[in-house]
Amino acid sequence: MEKLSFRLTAPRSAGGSRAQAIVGVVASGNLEVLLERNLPADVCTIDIATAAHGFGMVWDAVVRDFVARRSAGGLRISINDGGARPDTVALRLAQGVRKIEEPER
Amino acid sequence: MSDWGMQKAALGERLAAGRQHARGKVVPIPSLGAFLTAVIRSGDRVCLEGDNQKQADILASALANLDPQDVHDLHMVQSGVVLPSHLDIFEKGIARRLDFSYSGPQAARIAKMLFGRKIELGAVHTYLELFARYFIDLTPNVALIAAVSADKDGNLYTGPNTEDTPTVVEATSYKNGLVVAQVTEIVDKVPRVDIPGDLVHFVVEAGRPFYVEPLFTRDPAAITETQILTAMLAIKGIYAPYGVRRLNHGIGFNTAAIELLLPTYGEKLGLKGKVCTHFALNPHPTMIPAIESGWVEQIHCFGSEVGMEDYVAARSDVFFTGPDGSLRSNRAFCQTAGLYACDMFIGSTLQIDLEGHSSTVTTSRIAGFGGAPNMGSDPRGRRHPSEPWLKAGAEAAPDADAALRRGRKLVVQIGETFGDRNAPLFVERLDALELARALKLDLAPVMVYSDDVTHIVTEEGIANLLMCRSKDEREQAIRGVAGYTEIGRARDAKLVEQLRQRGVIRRPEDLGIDPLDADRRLLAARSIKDLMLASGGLYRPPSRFRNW
Amino acid sequence: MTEVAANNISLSWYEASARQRIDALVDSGSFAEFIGPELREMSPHLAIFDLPEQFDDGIVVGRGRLDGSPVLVATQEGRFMGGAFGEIHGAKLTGLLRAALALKQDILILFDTGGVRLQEANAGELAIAEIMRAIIEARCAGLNVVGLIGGRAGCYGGGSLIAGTCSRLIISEQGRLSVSGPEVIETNKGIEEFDSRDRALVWRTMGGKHRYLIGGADAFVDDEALAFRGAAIDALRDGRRCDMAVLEAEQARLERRLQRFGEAEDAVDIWRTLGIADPSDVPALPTGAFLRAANDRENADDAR
Amino acid sequence: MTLDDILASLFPNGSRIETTGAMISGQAILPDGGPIHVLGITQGQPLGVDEAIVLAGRVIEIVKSGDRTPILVLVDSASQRMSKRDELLGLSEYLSHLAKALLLAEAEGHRTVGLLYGGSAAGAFIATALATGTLVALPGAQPAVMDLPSMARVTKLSIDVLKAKAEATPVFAPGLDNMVMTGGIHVVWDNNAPLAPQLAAVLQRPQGQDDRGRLGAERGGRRKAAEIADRVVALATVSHQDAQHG
Repeated sequence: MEKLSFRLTAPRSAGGSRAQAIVGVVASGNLEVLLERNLPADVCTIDIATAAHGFGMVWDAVVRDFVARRSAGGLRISINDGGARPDTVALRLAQGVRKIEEPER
Repeated sequence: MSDWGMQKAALGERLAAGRQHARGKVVPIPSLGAFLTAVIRSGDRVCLEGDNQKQADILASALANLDPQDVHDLHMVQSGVVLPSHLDIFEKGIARRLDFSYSGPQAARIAKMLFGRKIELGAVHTYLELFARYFIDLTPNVALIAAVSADKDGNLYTGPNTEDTPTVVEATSYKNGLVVAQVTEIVDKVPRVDIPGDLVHFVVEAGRPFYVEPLFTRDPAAITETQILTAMLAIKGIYAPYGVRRLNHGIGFNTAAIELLLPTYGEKLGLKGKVCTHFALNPHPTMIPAIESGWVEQIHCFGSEVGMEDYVAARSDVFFTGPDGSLRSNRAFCQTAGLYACDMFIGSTLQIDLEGHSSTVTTSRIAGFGGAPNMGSDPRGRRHPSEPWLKAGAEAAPDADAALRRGRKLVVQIGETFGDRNAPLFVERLDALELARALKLDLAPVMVYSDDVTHIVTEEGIANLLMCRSKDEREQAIRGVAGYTEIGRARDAKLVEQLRQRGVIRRPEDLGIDPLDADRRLLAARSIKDLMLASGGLYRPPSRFRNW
Repeated sequence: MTEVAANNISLSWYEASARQRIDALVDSGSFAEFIGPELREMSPHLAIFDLPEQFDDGIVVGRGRLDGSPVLVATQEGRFMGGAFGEIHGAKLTGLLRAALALKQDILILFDTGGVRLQEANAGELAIAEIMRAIIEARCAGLNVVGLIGGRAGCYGGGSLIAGTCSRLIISEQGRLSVSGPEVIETNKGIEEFDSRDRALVWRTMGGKHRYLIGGADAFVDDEALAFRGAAIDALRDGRRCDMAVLEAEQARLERRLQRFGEAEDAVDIWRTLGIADPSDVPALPTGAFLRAANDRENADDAR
Repeated sequence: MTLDDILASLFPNGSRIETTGAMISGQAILPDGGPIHVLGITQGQPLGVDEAIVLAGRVIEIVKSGDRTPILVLVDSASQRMSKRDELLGLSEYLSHLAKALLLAEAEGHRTVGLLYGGSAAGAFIATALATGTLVALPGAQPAVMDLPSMARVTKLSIDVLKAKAEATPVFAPGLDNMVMTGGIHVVWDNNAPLAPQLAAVLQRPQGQDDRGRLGAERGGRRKAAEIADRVVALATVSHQDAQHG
């Protein structure tokens, strides 16, 4: 497994009030994303454990775009990855911030 | 006086030799080896019928079992190199030279044998191109073909999978070649005459159906959210604005997703009757929901699809069927239809370079082209206008005189930026070039040339190459939809943004599409079972696709 | 008190994730997880094999309400490691069953498993044994233990043995219930005995319809979360005992099955013996027609 | 030790135990004079529907007799029988039924002891040995979930790599030591000493609690299972109280 960590300044803080959300599952070509709202509103950290080695540059680009485009401030994001493609990663991250914005039932 | 009947005389000799092993036209299975040894001459050009679907499999294994002492140096001219026996023929030294179109499952072995000089390669053709050469310089001396049934006179019924047979027989039989057909059974009267008995010299009763690969069945259960997103982009960003009514789809999951989104997403966009009314297309099971909900007026087919026979027969308003009620397919005609009478081809590929050339060849696999380059090319001989054709032409050359301006066929490559095993779709240099160098080929096996492709669709957006005015713009347009591949990450962000302002690149948000709406619940069928139910039980999927 | 909220989420059980299933099954908003993903209790063994871990180790356990009544629920994620039982995964279910006994609450198990996780096989095997013991203890105390089967991974291996100890089983057509998987049988006995790629054969031998017809499952439902929910509510309504009388009845039932069907070569022979008019049509029948055809099926009333 | 050696050493006071095919069935006298039922499977036989129903029937008969005497289950089996017929007939129900019979016998007051003296694997192991109240083994017994070659096929790792990994953890590889370490086997008997007193000692153990998780933690083979199960129980209880009062 390869471990990667990012700590980024986030232009927009996450909406909603849920403390945490989880999307996806760990499977071949898939990943899970756990989001916890426990950081300062302008910070987003992303920790990744991935089965696919040597894609650090790609992850770097994906998570930077994600934090720049979506509302991810205040989130500690943790990822377990079964070798998902970048498009799947980007989709799960987007699904994650949408889920943590949903009202609690 | 010169003898102008040498070929006819040679055919007479073959017929006489063959009759030693036959009763009338019928060759008993146990005599098949001796028979083939008698009628095939070393050095013959032989067409062993087989494409990406049907296979004259009994004749293929009989040919592979001949003694290379008796028969050798054959020149195989055939659509498909698909069965292991097709390559055994070369391995054993029965055949030496090969001209073909498609190799699918044998792509890796064929590459190995080419590197090992076991095969002398003529060329990798498109279907239509190989068919054309049957009539010019690759006319077979012997054709070994497959049909469903024959009568005692050799009249053949090919059933829904007629495919290449009429073309092969036409070229062979009318040029003094010998035609041998394997059939499931010999009957008193065939349900319809697909091939007249006059053209068929011998018949082998196989006792079982010829092999058919269900190549066009895509299980909706395997369609991903990203593929759904690309399908939404294609429908809203290309089908709708150009009003594409006449088209061909490739066999990938992206186009299967499009087919399954028509009755849901397409309906919501109000596109019914405005797009996708006429197809050159095999009976894809994923077309069932669109057909059932009245989207499709007409479909002409290259071949059939396993399990779709009864469904097709029950939908003769849509499909071409014979007097017996079942599908009539014809690969040559359908390829021609796809080339000249369709306004769009959309399909996936394995690699696209910075100019827009695309290829399904990798350094270790030669999959061949099949029909994609026929569909995926702009026919310079086209003269009839249509709205999408004219609109595309205008985008390519806005300043030209409208009355003299050629239209353009829409040739769309669709796919995710990363494929299997995270292999990038976009590359600096096609593997096909490496292969051409290693095999000393004159031509790299390019599937769709850069000057034919008009649009590239990925999950990141649509690049409209018709609207690019320079090589540089074209490159940035491609980089602009190449996602997180190296090609994509090396884009000039400013130029890409300018292209987006001009509408050359259109992102999901530019089209009002939220990637988070790309949900499997949008699919009109999410499983093979759903397709079966949508067909009213008429579609009978092969066992391997079932989960009930 | 949480309001009783009916759940009207429509989704394919087969396609849904473990968490989607639980959301759709219990009363809306009523679920609370124990040892959730944020606690990161992951398998300590997968790293040895350089395999990715999942925060919940492929099982979600917790409490919720079903039609207003409190229940404990466990749901397996069939896509993570094939839903297989490892040390943590199994222990979460063992704990939930012991909690059921302590709290006197019914329990639902949403199976989706290939059986024991090979990378922690001994721990997984023992977890199965511990779970089966805990289920019987809960059942002897009068609790319902209901199993729901209809996920992608089916219910195989040790999972199928656990299912066999449940008081009631609900299955869909897509559900599979079997000890040895198709590939295992093929590897052991050859492709002539079992062609694992013949999916129609797999489903008619191990699938939901066959299991329902021979009495291996109590309820047959559409592949739809609402249908599973409805059947689960029904299953909790009538309690099932677990004592020697039940076991004796099960002995008689299983002996009768061997006598009636022991010589059958194929599921179709069994269906014919059951008196179904067109047995080879069974796989194609839609639910309503199938349930009518299944009128004279074997069942397990008070014998499971 | 052969089955006969084992029975002789277990029951010096005499026994009436028959082996029909691969099925063991009978009664014996304990050193204290009390009776004990003996049943089991031998000769490395796979456990299929036919075997499971016979064993379960025997257990039910014993319980119905109402004598509440101990039951000894001898196990030398393969795995479950891997065949189309067994699965067609619902093997999972038969194996579960056998396990349930043993578990219910215990609930009805019978001590159940499993003695693993040969092989056993997978579903057969769960339905027999692991369904008893106390499982013991003789040296040389070979419990397994899956053999290493099969495991190598499935994990796509070589047998050598698997063996190396097995050195580091008892959690996956087959074998008696590993099953003891993970808490599945209570004790391995000394086969150089008479077995009768060792059986008597097992029958003295307090009854009822499933302590395999605790054993696995103590022995270091399964460090997390007991703790996780206990935490779920605690959380469920607390959350139940919250729900009651909330």
